[in-house]
Amino acid sequence: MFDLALNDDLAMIQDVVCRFASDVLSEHYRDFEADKAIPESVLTAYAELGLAGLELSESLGGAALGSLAKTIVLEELGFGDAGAAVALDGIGSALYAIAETGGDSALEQYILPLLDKPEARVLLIWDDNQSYRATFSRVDTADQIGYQGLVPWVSANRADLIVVLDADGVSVLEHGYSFNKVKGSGLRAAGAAELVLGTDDKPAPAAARWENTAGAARALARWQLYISALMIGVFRVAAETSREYAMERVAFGKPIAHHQALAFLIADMRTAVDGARLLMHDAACRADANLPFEAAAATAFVEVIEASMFITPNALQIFGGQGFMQDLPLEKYMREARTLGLMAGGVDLAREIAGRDICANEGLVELSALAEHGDLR
Amino acid sequence: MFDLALNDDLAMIQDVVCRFASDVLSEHYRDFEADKAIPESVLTAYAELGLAGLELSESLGGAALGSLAKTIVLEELGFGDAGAAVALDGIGSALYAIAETGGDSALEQYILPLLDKPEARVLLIWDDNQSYRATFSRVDTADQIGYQGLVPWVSANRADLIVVLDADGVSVLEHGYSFNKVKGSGLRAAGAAELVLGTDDKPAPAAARWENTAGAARALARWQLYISALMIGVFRVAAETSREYAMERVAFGKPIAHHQALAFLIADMRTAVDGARLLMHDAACRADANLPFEAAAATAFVEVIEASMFITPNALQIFGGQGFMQDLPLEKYMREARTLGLMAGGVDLAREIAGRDICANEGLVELSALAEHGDLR
Amino acid sequence: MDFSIAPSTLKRIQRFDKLGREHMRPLGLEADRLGRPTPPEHPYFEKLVAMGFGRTRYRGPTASKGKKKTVVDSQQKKADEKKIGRSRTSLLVSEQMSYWDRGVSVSGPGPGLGEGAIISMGTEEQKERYLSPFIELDKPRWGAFAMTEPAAGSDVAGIQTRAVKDGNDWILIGNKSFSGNSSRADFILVWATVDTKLGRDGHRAFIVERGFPGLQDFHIEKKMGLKAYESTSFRLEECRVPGENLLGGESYYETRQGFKGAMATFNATRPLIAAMAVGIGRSALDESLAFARENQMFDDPRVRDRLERVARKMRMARLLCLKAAWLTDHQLPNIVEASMSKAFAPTAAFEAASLGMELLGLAGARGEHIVEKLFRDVKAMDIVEGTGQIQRIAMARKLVNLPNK
Amino acid sequence: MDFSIAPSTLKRIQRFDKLGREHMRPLGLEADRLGRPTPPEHPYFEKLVAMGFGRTRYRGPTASKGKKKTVVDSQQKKADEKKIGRSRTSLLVSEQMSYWDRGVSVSGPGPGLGEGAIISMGTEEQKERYLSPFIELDKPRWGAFAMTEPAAGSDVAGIQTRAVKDGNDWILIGNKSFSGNSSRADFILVWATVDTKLGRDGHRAFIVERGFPGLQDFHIEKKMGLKAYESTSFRLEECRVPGENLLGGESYYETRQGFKGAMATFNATRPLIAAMAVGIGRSALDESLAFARENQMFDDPRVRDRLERVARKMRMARLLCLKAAWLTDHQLPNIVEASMSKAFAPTAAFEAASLGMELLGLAGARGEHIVEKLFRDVKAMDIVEGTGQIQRIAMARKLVNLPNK
Repeated sequence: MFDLALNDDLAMIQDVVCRFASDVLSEHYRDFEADKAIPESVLTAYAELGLAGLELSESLGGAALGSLAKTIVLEELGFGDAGAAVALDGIGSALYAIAETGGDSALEQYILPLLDKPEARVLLIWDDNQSYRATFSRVDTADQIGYQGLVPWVSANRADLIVVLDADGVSVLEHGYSFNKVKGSGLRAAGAAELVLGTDDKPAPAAARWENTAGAARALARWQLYISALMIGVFRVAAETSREYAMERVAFGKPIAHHQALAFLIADMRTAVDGARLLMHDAACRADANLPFEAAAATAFVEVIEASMFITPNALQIFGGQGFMQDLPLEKYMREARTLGLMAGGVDLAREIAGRDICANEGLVELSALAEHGDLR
Repeated sequence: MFDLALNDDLAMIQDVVCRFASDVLSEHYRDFEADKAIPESVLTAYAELGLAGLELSESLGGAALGSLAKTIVLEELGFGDAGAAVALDGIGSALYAIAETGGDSALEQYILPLLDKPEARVLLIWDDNQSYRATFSRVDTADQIGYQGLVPWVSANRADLIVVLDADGVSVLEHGYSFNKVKGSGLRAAGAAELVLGTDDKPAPAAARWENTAGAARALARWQLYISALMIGVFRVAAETSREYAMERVAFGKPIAHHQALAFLIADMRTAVDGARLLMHDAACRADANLPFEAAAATAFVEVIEASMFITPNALQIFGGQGFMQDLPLEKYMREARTLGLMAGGVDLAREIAGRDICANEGLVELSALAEHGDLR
Repeated sequence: MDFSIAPSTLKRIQRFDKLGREHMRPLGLEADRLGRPTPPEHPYFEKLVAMGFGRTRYRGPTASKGKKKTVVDSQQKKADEKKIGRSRTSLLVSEQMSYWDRGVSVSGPGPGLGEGAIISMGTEEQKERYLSPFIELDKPRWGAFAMTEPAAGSDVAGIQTRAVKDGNDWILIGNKSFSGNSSRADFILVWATVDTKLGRDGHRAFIVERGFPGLQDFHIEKKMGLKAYESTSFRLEECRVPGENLLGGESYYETRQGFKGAMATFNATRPLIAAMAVGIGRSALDESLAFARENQMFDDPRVRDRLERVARKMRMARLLCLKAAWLTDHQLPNIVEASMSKAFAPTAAFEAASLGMELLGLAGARGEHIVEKLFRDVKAMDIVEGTGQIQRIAMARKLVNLPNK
Repeated sequence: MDFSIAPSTLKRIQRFDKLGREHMRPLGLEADRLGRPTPPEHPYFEKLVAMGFGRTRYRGPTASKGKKKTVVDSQQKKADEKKIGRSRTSLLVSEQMSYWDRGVSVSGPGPGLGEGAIISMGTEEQKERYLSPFIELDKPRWGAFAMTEPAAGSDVAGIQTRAVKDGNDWILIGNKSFSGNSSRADFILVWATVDTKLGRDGHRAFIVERGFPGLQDFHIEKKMGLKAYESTSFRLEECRVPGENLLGGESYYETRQGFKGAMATFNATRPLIAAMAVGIGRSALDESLAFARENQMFDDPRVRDRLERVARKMRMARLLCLKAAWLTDHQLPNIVEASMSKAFAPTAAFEAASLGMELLGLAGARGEHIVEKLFRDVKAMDIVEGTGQIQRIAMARKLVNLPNK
């Protein structure tokens, strides 16, 4: 029955990551951003928490924890510093792309060797094949699948592997790509570069390719959930920080939070946080229960993106002029939120998935992931 | 130079119609609605104001006033009772459809004979040819243009003429159509019926047809402006009424308007009224200056529809439970606003026109009808 | 964490689908067309009684005398489990009934909104006298609740109906409005004040029986929507009420502080109303989708996008309601969440209905489609049990210690 | 009613297009890339001076001595006409300069935000001494204005910088922040209070010259955007200011009520800031359209719809600004309209920039596209001259008599 309590394991993980995020990440975010990198000591400290591969099955040496666990970890990391989170969980959602299409053997070959390297980076990119958004293309020759073109921005300066996800499956690239550093808008702590695939006359070759439409759809959904969790971390800290500030700061004779309009704004920001979070948890629980969760994840992602553009600018606004200054993290929250919302194929792809699902529904509309023996109609 | 003052003629017209609306219309709106008709005495009283055909050229016996004048008249009538306004100006925007495509001779033939009949009704309908929204179709035979099908709702119980507007031109039907009364949601004062064009085996014949794509586009734009003016009247009275009430009604020890959140809502409602009104006046002035005004009118229409669904429900809400009761006109404002927004092809057609115009714009975006010797870029 | 619904709850919810499709929805449309509430003598109400609806939670005078102890442990455990999910289950049932017709669902027989207050505050004699007839209904019977006044709205502290002690009796003087089912009710729980200056401390509740002299001028109000149930105003023209009809008796109001304290951390009603809004919104969404499907509108991405948005907001609204109810079930403070659901769901449902009208186009303007009715029904959900403003004040008191004044 | 722009105004606006394209926009992008303001010695400022920018409206000590009377009637009429359209023209010029780069436009030489106060409140000696150098600039010169404090924000009544009379001098003690161009300014108009308990009545303005002892610790703030101009904090460490530098002299503050009264019906600054937001928003929209066109995105109705919405809101924002300025030009009360434009335009412009980022996708995330810069620039427009909250309070005071307290 509908229940929002975390079990003891998850509560402990949440607590550990929360403490790590506040002790290690949230103090140093400006350094990370300026350096466009996370110091080795921090990478190591995170690795020592033992969360790498928590989503892997026990036979692969993982903790067999699911999407819900992953969203909890990421939300707490995002609360501390979203850019750092991307670097710390260097394999990131690429793991899902491989797992959902290539299965255990593919994970063993490509992911397990990287699992104990704190500095490992695997980049997941979306191949928006044939869309007007496509900036690179797949160039197949008789004996090889290849990729040519560029990704205008990735949140990395280097990568051990590139994983290309498209609607039909997943390819892995081991070489043939390079990085040109760019300035970056958000997530600079994880690096910022343009990714060049192949050269003018030679595509970057795929080392492997798994065709699996259903798996690819699930991989995209997990990626959307992954980004959603980071974003929720970002806007939750933005909402919290500004709420606390509004209770302290006095103007016109009382805390600004006691001016009704601002009090209402803070209430609406909380609603936006809670609502988006529930949608994400709903989708994650569906995934963990082996129920279809693609539409639920897409829905959560759209809501999270919209909520982020309501919450983070308003959090900044509550701080007034100070919010606009780089001395405080408010401006960063807004940049990171905007940047994260461009990842995983962006909001329109998610809208498309969620919208088609609604329209495909015959009969009464199922409005929730409320499902055990049958969905509520 | 940008100037919002009305000249003396227009100020006088506004004053006269405003007085008529408040003296004659706003007292009796429930009777009109229950009767689904306006009493003859009111029709006559309105006719005596001499506003029929004010937009016609002097050679046709009109006052040669333009779109701005028309929007002013309609806004004031809408402020009094939008349903009554539709009945009182019984020829309505059909006049423009004929003028823009058939010219003076067509007006002489079809409109002038009706001009001095207070009870005259000419219905303008939109032929959404080939769209999924189409509910009737044009059925041409060798010697005749005809229409077959139905319009699910029109704001009338009878009509002297039917004018069909489509993207390419205008047709006039003198017979072959019938009305089946329906309940109606808004504008009941003007009647409510389903319009049947032709019969199963015989289309309703067009008495005349004028092909004129540019004229048809202008006719649609004038229709959109026409409806916009009525809607602005409706939501302006809703905003005003609720603002006044909020200043009188005391709760928690002070006028409810002095609770900051409600004060802010009232401020935002005023902004929505003023902004939508400026867009409409901008488009009307463009029309009167013989500048392209199709996109401006479509833009105003979209904004007006959105504003109406912000203002009228909130106006009702300010009255609390009383707003939900039929003793007060708040619930009517909301129904009329929703209904008006479905006319003139609806909001999506307008979005399409305005959107395509924005995208067609090369170079810097012109953002206003600020034009005399050249537009601001 | 678990987002599933227990099969037993699902079964309870689905019980309403047949009733809803065959009776509630058609009755709602009929009342809307005729512009008057379903009359109390309508066979539908008999049917509800026969099906076991309309009963009170009150178990009769013997229930409180230790009957429980005879129940064996496993049964007890099952009952406890059921009890612990009670708020979530009621919430989903309310949503589903409103999905079929919110007006009809409120019109049903039963002890009404006053039941909770009578159970928690009433004397044993009051419970027995007024709730016993609802343990097993012999016929459709209603109880009613009257707090709101024509000029008071959400400011419940500001009620003006006066209660004046006269010997052993009380004299009630004032006007009540928006009171559901009150002209057909056996009794009305009427809230009045002994002194307007005391605010809530001056409030007293009285059980006023039908036929008490001075209870008069019933007027069934003409509403924009939700016409299937009667929303009624009436007058208390020096209405004389025996002293024993003061809810809880004189002594209750001396210890009232405790009651207020408990109320300040929980709210079970707001999520219920919010859930009703979700039901209405889902109904509008389903009907819009059906219309859009019939008319081949799904190829238009702007149609899909707007349907997606509405579905997403409804989904979110439902989850916010469930969260508030889950907290109630675990006796955890839920004021923020209860008000959040209530602030959010009605506007989301309004958007669903308004979008429905837009998709229907002129077919909506006919005034004969259910979506048009829902568009008129839904606004009430944003008003009853406090507007969005009231909810945000409640939230802000907790979130930023917004002072009461 | 007339929505056209006079040709003379149009010409004035278009004057900025060449400058904007060739200098302002590239300078803005450069400052953003380098993360520091355009240095005061940059040749761009020399160029501005050579073009006649940066001059004061003050005409020198002779101007007020009846020079006007020698002007012939037709010229006078033309000047009057020009004057009557002045607010609308300045507004459109501000918009256009912000279209090219709002940060750069604020960095330009000139007497700064204090000019108006000095002209309206200053003594003849103060005007001559501080504004005369700006009549014909010999080189780039700046004046600055410092009201805001680190802990005060929009609550200008709450400034804490103290002014203590010491013989003929005043001693200023406090911290100022967000003061434009102040580290490069010849003088800074500093607002302080003689008694924090007096609110606005205790406020005094002082002209503090560069080099006055105790004017120190200039710190150019690191901003999210708008990096081309310096926004500076500084300290007044017992800064000694001669008595004659009290703006308007002692006598001025005795008749201050009149000044406050006038301010309560007009506001010319808010629509100006709002117009700057419109400029930024238009810039974002143009660049988004260019990107969408290059990438063949116009076939997607959801792209068109969102562009349409943004364009519509920008159009509306501009009209609201113009309405407020038109009222100013006709000396009609404009508090509601001025605040309306300021409450509306920045959020519309933010939406334009945010949509731009969405359309650009990963190309926006590179941090090298102008739309990304505009996304960081625009938020400031919603903060300076009062947030949306402050604007709505001002509106509500007029619309519903919201009390000051």
